[in-house]
Amino acid sequence: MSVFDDELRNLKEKVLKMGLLVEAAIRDSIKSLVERDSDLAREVIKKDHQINALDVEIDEECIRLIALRQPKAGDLRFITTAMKITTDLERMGDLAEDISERAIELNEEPPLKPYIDIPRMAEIAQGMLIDVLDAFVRREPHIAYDVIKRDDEVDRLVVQVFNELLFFMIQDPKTVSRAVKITYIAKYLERIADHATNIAEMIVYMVEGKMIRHTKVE
Amino acid sequence: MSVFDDELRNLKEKVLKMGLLVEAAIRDSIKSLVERDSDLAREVIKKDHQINALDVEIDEECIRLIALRQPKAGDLRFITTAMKITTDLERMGDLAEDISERAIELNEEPPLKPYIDIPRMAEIAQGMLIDVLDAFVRREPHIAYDVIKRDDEVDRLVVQVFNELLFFMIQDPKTVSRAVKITYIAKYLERIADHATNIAEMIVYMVEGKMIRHTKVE
Amino acid sequence: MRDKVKISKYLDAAFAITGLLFCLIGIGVIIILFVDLFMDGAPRLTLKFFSSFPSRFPDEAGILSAWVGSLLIMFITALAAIPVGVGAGIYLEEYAKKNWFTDFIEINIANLAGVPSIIYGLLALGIFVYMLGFGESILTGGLTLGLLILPIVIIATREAIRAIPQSIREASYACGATKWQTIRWHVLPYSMGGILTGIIIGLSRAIGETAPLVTIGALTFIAFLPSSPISSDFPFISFKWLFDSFTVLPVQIFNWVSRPQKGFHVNAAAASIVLMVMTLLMNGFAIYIRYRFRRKIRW
Amino acid sequence: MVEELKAEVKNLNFYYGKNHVLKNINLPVARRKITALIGPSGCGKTTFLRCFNRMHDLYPGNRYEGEIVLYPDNLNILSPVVDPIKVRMQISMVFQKPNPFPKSIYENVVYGLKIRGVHKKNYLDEVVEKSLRGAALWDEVKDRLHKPAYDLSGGQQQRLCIARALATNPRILLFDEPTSALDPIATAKIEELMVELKKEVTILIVTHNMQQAARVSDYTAFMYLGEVIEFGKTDKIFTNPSEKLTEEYITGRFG
Amino acid sequence: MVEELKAEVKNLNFYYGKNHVLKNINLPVARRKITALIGPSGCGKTTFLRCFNRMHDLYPGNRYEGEIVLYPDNLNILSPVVDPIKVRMQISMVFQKPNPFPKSIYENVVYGLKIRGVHKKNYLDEVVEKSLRGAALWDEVKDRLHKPAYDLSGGQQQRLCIARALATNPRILLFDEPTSALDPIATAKIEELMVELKKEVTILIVTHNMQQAARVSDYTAFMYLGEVIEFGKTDKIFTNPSEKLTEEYITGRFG
Amino acid sequence: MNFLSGKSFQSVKEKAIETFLFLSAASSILITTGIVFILFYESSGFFKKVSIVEFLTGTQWTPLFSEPRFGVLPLVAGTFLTTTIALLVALPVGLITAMYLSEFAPLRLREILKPVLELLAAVPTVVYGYFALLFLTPLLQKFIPDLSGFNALSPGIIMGIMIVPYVSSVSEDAMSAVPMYIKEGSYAMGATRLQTAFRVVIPAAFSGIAAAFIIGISRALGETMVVAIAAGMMPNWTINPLEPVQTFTSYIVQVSLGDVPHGTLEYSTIFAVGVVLFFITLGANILSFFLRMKFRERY
Amino acid sequence: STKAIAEEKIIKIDGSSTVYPVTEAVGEEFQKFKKGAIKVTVGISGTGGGFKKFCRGETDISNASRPILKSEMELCQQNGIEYIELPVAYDGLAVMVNPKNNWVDKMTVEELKKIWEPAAQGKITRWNQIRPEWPDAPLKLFGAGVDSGTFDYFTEAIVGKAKSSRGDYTSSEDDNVLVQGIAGDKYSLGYFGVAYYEENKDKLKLVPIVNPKTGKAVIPTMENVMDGSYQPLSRPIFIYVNFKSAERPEVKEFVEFYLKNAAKLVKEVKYIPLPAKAYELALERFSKRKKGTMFGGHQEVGLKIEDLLKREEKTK
Ligand SMILES: Nc1ncnc2c1ncn2[C@@H]1O[C@H](COP(=O)(O)OP(=O)(O)OP(=O)(O)O)[C@@H](O)[C@H]1O
Ligand SMILES: Nc1ncnc2c1ncn2[C@@H]1O[C@H](COP(=O)(O)OP(=O)(O)OP(=O)(O)O)[C@@H](O)[C@H]1O
Ligand SMILES: [Mg+2]
Ligand SMILES: [Mg+2]
Ligand SMILES: O=P([O-])([O-])[O-]
Repeated sequence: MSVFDDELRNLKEKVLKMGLLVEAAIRDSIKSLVERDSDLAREVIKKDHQINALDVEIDEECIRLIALRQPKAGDLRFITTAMKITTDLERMGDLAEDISERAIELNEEPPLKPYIDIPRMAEIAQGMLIDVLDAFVRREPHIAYDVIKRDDEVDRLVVQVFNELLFFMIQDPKTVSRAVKITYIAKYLERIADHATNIAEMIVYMVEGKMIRHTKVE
Repeated sequence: MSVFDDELRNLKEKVLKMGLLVEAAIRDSIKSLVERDSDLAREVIKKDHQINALDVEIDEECIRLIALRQPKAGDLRFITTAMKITTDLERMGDLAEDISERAIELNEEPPLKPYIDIPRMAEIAQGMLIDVLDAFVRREPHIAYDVIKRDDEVDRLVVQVFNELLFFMIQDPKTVSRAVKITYIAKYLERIADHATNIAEMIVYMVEGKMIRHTKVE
Repeated sequence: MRDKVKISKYLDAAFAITGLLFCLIGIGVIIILFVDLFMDGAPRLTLKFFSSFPSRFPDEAGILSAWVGSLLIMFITALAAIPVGVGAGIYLEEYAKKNWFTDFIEINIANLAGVPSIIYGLLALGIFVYMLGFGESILTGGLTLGLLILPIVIIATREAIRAIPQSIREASYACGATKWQTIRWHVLPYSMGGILTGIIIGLSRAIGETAPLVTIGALTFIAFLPSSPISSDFPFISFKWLFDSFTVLPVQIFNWVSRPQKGFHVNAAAASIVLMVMTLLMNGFAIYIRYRFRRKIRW
Repeated sequence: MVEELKAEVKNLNFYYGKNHVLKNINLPVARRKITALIGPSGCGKTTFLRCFNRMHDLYPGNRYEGEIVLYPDNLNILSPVVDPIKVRMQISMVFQKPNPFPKSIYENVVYGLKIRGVHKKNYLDEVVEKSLRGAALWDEVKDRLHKPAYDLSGGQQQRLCIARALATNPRILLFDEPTSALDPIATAKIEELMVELKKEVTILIVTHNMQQAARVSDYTAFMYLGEVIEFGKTDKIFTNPSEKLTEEYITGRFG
Repeated sequence: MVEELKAEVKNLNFYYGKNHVLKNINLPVARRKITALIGPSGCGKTTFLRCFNRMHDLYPGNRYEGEIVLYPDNLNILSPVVDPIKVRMQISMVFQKPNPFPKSIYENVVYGLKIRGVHKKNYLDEVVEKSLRGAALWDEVKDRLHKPAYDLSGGQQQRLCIARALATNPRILLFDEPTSALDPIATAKIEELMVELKKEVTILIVTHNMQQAARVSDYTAFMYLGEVIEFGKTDKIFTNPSEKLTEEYITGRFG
Repeated sequence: MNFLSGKSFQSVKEKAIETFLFLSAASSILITTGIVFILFYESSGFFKKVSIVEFLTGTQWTPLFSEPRFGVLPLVAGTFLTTTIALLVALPVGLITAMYLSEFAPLRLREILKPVLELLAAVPTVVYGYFALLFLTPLLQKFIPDLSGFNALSPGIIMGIMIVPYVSSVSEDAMSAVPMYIKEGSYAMGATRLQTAFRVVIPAAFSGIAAAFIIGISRALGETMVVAIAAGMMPNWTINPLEPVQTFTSYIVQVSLGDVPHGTLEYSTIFAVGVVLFFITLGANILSFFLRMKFRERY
Repeated sequence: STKAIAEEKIIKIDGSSTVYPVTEAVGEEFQKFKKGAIKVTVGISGTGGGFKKFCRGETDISNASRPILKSEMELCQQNGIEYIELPVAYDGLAVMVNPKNNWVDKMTVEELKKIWEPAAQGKITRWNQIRPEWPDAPLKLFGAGVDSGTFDYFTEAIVGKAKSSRGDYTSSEDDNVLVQGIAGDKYSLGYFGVAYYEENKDKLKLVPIVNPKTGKAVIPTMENVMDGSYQPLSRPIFIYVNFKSAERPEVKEFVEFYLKNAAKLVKEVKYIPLPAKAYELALERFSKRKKGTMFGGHQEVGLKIEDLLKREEKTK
């Protein structure tokens, strides 16, 4: 087992750790929203710096490895993927933070209606994240492809949530402030799923060496 | 002038080109909103694939350069920065697309009110993007620092727009659908500014070798 | 362990002194030899000594026929040994395939280099003098010594050629050169220093040889010079001198030294000095050439 | 690949006596491109390269099977009726260690012509300037063309060898680890030069240095145990090779 | 840096006769770390390295000024009262080309002890096994310890030289371009080995190969024209050097 | 350019040159054949009359006496004695000198010492002969009163000194050829120069040194004039170096110079002796060839 | 170049080293006399070697320190070579000891025989074995090379049989070497040509030899040799002239010059000339082209000049 292999494993573990932190953040933020637990939300916000720190750390490590080890082929794809994944993960962490902020705001007002679609979306997005981490660890492109497919469901749900809330708002202007915030959360979740999709696409690249990003477009 | 230098210049030009495409997309999307020109908006959406294509192209080029040229020190920071910048730029392009989509939707309904803050925000965000591209090209960290500072102004404007629209919506539920869309646009512009800030932070790293990302947090 | 290191260091120093001493012994022998000869022979080293023929009067005797003979013999020796020796060296290094036959030639040449010179004398007596009927002539003498130094020339040539990196040859071939072009443009010119050195070392050995010439009958009173190679008649070049009898310096020395009269012994010392100086000059020249070529050609 | 081909290796086998060193090699050589041969020590890179100028003919017991077809002539240069000397005039070689002849710079460059019996001073002068310019050496040596080649630095010597190879106006240039004896700065110069040269000639390079193959070549062939395991565009090979063996080798997980 | 120091170079100047080659060098050498010396050809890397075991004492006309202090002894190894032979027992060297003695593997390893008068068979056997294991060569050669060292491959020979250097239990190991004569696979083995070795000894390595310095070393010193231009942690030097010259050199924009 | 070309003028020329070179190389075989032929042909008469057993085992060598005895052993003894003495001088002195020059001497000194020592080989052997007889023997007699005026010791020593340069020069070449990086390997281990020389350089240069020794042996075996002059020409079945002896070579010159009618049995003895000498040197050289094969330098 | 060959007049002489100095002196004078018009070469290959060449017709004149032997005569006959035998000088063999030797006053032939006969080998090794009153010291022997005419003659004269000698003594073809040997050892004894004594009087001491006929101990002075009182250790030396060559005017002139000037030149090179009469007779013999040898193909000892002359006269 060479030093480089050690370092690569290390890097992988860091990415995984970051992913799990993000996953926890998303979970907790949604929980804080559903269970109206602002303390938990604040906890999430407070913990975001861990994710940020890992982001910087992983980036630096990647650059260090590129500089010192001249990775090629699979190794190189792994490292660049790690470097790009962290951007997405970090953003997902930020979005969890955003959800938490909205949750705190919403918790100060009376509940608009029980959250149904939002936890559902969150569940899907979380599942996508978990699977994508799994795909990353196991270098398994099929899981990644599967994740990409699930993004559509989230997009569908966002539209559904948006329409529902629009209905609320039009009916009762008092709900506007809250409803808008909830649409934001839906949007955040959609973004989280998008990021998971991005990661999945990058994992496909990492494993198979082909870029499938934006191929749907066009 | 070595081949590698050529390649680096090439890469830089591609990033710049991508940046300018994004800048144009933002400009046009806002213009389509303000001038209620849906054709222009559709044009923006149609052109996004160019940005996406450049994103993939730049990424591949960066990986190619890392694999083939073993960049170190400044060169390496440049290439990794380019690789990360594209993620932000691509996202900015997507956001311009989103703005255009919203613009098309809004253009189908009567105008809510003349846009004042939105173009203002757009102007700032665009300026940040242009400056950040300038900083990138001229490897000038001061400009980047300056860009980072301007992000606060955008954040301030978002809150302002949001509050204003909230007021509209509460007053007149018929406006909700439109107002929500406009808050989205504000959010999009905020994100654009955020991405410009990200880019600025990365340029600081690229030039000075120090990571200032997330340093405000904590 | 400290002591061991110390002992090693002392041994080291002791050896350095021993080594130097041994070198000095060798040099001492040369100096003694030279001084000894010089004290005996110096007074005879006059111009007349070089321009006189042998005589029964030591004072009148000179080495004219001997040094002319030596030079002519060397000329023939060189003429005989150089093309054949260099050619053989080239063949063995550049052409010969590695098989039992070339191995055999190789052992054979190494062996010839070690064959005592007197046996060459016996060979020459049988072949040149009797079988080929060259008589006790300059030609015979030259060819005999030519055979004697042939292995030296071959070995020197091979060593010199071997020192040329294969990369140089490949460079030449890669330019499209033929084998002979490669040899002619590269192998020969670059090994010339070594080859010349070998030739000169060989000649300087030959010029001091006594035994083989004695066996073919060189110990001769000659009070005249060989006939001139240039004649007044067509074709203006005469090879008659090849078949003239000869004497050479070492033989003359050997002769004088065995004479009863003191005066001849002085002559012998003087002639020895001449011979030594000649060989020293040749060796010096060889060293110079080696130095020149070493400086000129680097890989 | 749809590049124009300069040569094509077809079912090449090579034997050192009984030692079967190259095994059924097939390889296209694109015109005016650099094709790199990489692979672990002893895999047959040098052996393969030296088939191209029939260098193996110099030593007994070596045997070729198969063809190397040169385009556009459509000539199999391994055919026994082809004169290896003529092949070498068209396919020049640059070696691992700079091996200028211990002659003047000028003499080194004109050697290939002189042995062909070209002696016209004007013409030779022209060729010398052209070749030295081609090898990016002219400015450094133009004032001392008649000085010994050995006074040049290692890197300059290697460029001189390139100039010598260029002088006969070859169609293909073979490089066998041309920079392994040079320091990084000289190496960089030679690499730049190779990229420059491919505008005119087709280049084949053997290198131990994967980075070098990565830096200079357009196509890369990975050899192992006398076989070409993978051949493709260089960036493909270095970012995303198809074969596991190739990947292991270029990521240093080999052996 | 707050590492424990094994040695410290203080104001070192070195002269080959009148040629002032090392200029006022100051450098800390961290204990049980690998310190790499990089720099363009002729900058004085080898010269510097060879100061550490007083190799320059072998040739006349060489002159040191300044100190190399060895810790924890606090001994200036350049001091004229210090016996170079003792220094060399403590500071072993591995050279560019594998240079085993033309003897058996066993004899090679025990050489350093034998010249010190150690002859006890049991002890020597022990040292041979320990050193060869340390050099990751034991398994490959344990059945042929008494075979000539020259039957080993280049990479094995170099490891044998490392074993030989280890046999005297040195505190510092000096490597002068130890892999420049080896192929990439053998190189990788040696590099792994160095990383393994630093658990026990302090290592200084001169290398032309920046990648190698990057791969193995903890600290890197960049030398230029006989001076240390920059010294620091290796990752710092390779991702973000402070000096322009260093950056130019490592990005290949030099000369 | 036409790739397909048949036999051209070029290749005919190449072939012709190769043939010439081959003939040159084969000439060595011709010479050996000549030597063997002459020796056997001329000694065949001898061996018809004298049994080989007597020849090889007899301890009396008086072929020219009225009651001739043809036991070659006294000549073997004489040759063995002088050669051994010469080698006892030349090998250690040569080796130590070579070690000193290659490992100890400063570069400058070596550049001077080596060619000066090589001059020892350039002195005509006749001169050495008289040097041994007239200088060394009387000198030695001061320390060894028992020493005869002619003896094996004095010419042995002188021959030894004479062949020192052959031994030292070739050994030194072999030692210098040991690459510096191997020597540095030893120094870097803390070895002294002496330890390095003995433990590393000599083993590495072994085949070269062996070759040098064989050259020395051949020279000593084949040297003629020194022993002819100073050893006494007395076939003596002894191993006492203080007594006069006769060697193969000195016997051959003695007869060549002497009064023996050609074609007689007595005369053919020199060829019989020549055969023995030839085979001894041949043996030494074959030995050296295989030594070299076995210990080919590898570093 | 045919002209050159026609002009070329070379007389080739080879053979004995003993006779060499005499012939060399004659050759030198003759060339001077002829102002270089005729060239003379003199080689040394020993009497036997000389005859070998002579009988193959390679030389015009052969130097010989002994008469031609049977085998050589046959060889000449086979090749159709006829010759004229001409005595040219006397060579005295001197017995010598070290100057520090103060005990030897004289020696008899018997004493010498006791020392030199083959039976003495390994037995007679001390001086007092010869005469008891002589010191009990090792006897170191030196003698002419066993391959020389000197050796043949000495053994014949002393031991009684040519080439019959003990072998354990130091011999050398080069008499200077013997001089060194005797000069370097107090207990030495040796024999060689008188000329070497003449040049090394300070290093050597002559031993008077008792003439077996007269009983008088004599030393080899020129007078004693010439008048025949130094016996048996003096012998004549010869040149043999090829009969056909003698037809050539230059050879004829040379031989005549030789015999006419021999008396003077022989003395110059420290040999002992024949009486004037002998030279006249020899000249006569030459002018008559008297073929063949005066000896029967074997060595004879104790030949006095008178005897020789008588024989010469008989053959008239
Ligand atoms: N002259 C020869 N005779 C027999 N076998 C040879 C000869 N030259 C090389 N080989 C063998 O052929 C194989 C290929 O050698 P080649 O030199 O082509 O390898 P390479 O890939 O160039 O290696 P490297 O990278 O070490 O230069 C090796 O196994 C080698 O041992
Ligand atoms: N023995 C010497 N005498 C004089 N100058 C020398 C000697 N050895 C080296 N130099 C000079 O000292 C300088 C430093 O040489 P050194 O060998 O230390 O360089 P280096 O950095 O190891 O180079 P490289 O990377 O080529 O091995 C060079 O300019 C060189 O020319
Ligand atoms: Mg190779
Ligand atoms: Mg160096
Ligand atoms: O040379 P000689 O025949 O007179 O002994």
